[in-house]
Amino acid sequence: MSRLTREPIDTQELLRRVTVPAAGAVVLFLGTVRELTAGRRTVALDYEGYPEMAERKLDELDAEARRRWPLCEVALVHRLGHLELAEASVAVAVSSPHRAAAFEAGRWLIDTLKETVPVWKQEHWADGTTEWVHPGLNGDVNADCGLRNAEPGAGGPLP
Amino acid sequence: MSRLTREPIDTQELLRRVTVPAAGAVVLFLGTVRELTAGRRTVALDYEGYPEMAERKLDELDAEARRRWPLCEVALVHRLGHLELAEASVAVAVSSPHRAAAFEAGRWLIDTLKETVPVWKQEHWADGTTEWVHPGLNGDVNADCGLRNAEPGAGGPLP
Amino acid sequence: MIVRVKLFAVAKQAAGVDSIEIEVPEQATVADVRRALVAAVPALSPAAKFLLFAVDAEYAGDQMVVTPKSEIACIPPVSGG
Amino acid sequence: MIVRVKLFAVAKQAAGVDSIEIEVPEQATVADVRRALVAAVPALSPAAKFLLFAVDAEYAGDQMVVTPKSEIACIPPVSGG
Repeated sequence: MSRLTREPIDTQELLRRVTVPAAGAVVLFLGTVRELTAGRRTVALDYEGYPEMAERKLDELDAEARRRWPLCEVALVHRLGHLELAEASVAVAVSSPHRAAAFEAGRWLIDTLKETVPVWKQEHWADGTTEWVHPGLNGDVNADCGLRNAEPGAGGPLP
Repeated sequence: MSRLTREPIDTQELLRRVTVPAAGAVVLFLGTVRELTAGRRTVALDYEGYPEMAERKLDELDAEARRRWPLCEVALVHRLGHLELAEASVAVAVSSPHRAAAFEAGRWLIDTLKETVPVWKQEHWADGTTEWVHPGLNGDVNADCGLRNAEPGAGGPLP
Repeated sequence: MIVRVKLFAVAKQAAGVDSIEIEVPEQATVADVRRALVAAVPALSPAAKFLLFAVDAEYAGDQMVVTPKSEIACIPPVSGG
Repeated sequence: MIVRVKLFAVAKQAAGVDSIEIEVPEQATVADVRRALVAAVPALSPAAKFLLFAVDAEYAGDQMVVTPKSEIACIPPVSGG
């Protein structure tokens, strides 16, 4: 089961879904909105996605994890929209007869999700600025593009 | 926070407890009652503990995990008493700024808990027999002691 | 021919729109789409080499040929999770 | 002297009681307690080398000396989790 949602992630529903009699181990990972990143303070995040592709990618991750490990159930949810501090942006829930597979699959799923699923976060810093986060690209391109310190909703420089 | 309980484990309360603004990653592990073990079918488990010592050991695990990893919060709960299939016997919840520490600490906590905390499980097999599980000792000593296939509540052979 | 490219995150912000129509040669590849996009949105040029593209909701290599019916999306480095 | 030993799981099942009083020498060690327990509950003898002991709710080595006031517990291999 994988999906995108704009509502708070219902962790109880995910745990119910993966907790089955064939399983002896359940691992739930939540990515949550952290206040401090490299010393800067976040007040909120916005997540944007490319929904058709993101859901397809989540389905592919689910299938690949089941190929790699003896899993009972897998549930992947990514939230989009505006999130406050400590809210969960992503949930990975897996169950397996034994815990080694559940931990390994959970770790692989979140690592791979973060590399491949077309979802982006925008930091709302405490200083009032916002910034789209693009690993490998921030700190140079955003600045070069004049996009750092953009006001929320403002477009960057147009041609 | 660590404790023993005879009630169903409240996973929502544990998640609320560890989900804090300093964290970016939450890992929850649940050990659940699995139906099949080495081809034998379980219908239920009973857990017994040495409460004073078990709670002390859980507190020690919490403290040691915080020494080893940069954790925000740790919550450890072990349930005692009678558990049906798919119920959770143990919960390990940890939060950390980053996911590597959360996964590693969660794995270490459950692995070490299973080795050191004085709690024991009794299998209720589908064939009507019961058996205390003692790693390294089952399959030889239980049989030798005439304790395998004991009826529930019955004492073993007395001197 | 004209193709439409969906834009997200910094690319959407740079362009000020969530999709853009650009002119590319017949039999254009993803590489041609990248060049045309950056020509249309010069603010993206420092990011050009980091921009991936998806065709019909799947990552596509630079050599993939697109058509006016392709669903093309510009995928800057992802940051979900 | 008489010491009381808490019993759990297979040890409790073998003895039929959840704690047992056993006679050990003055200045007895955990090793002496193990011997006396197995003598009192012969069904436990195949398990003897697997039985750990706790004194005052902490794992105790074979050389630890116990007193009649010690809270002693027999800890068969644990299986929580």
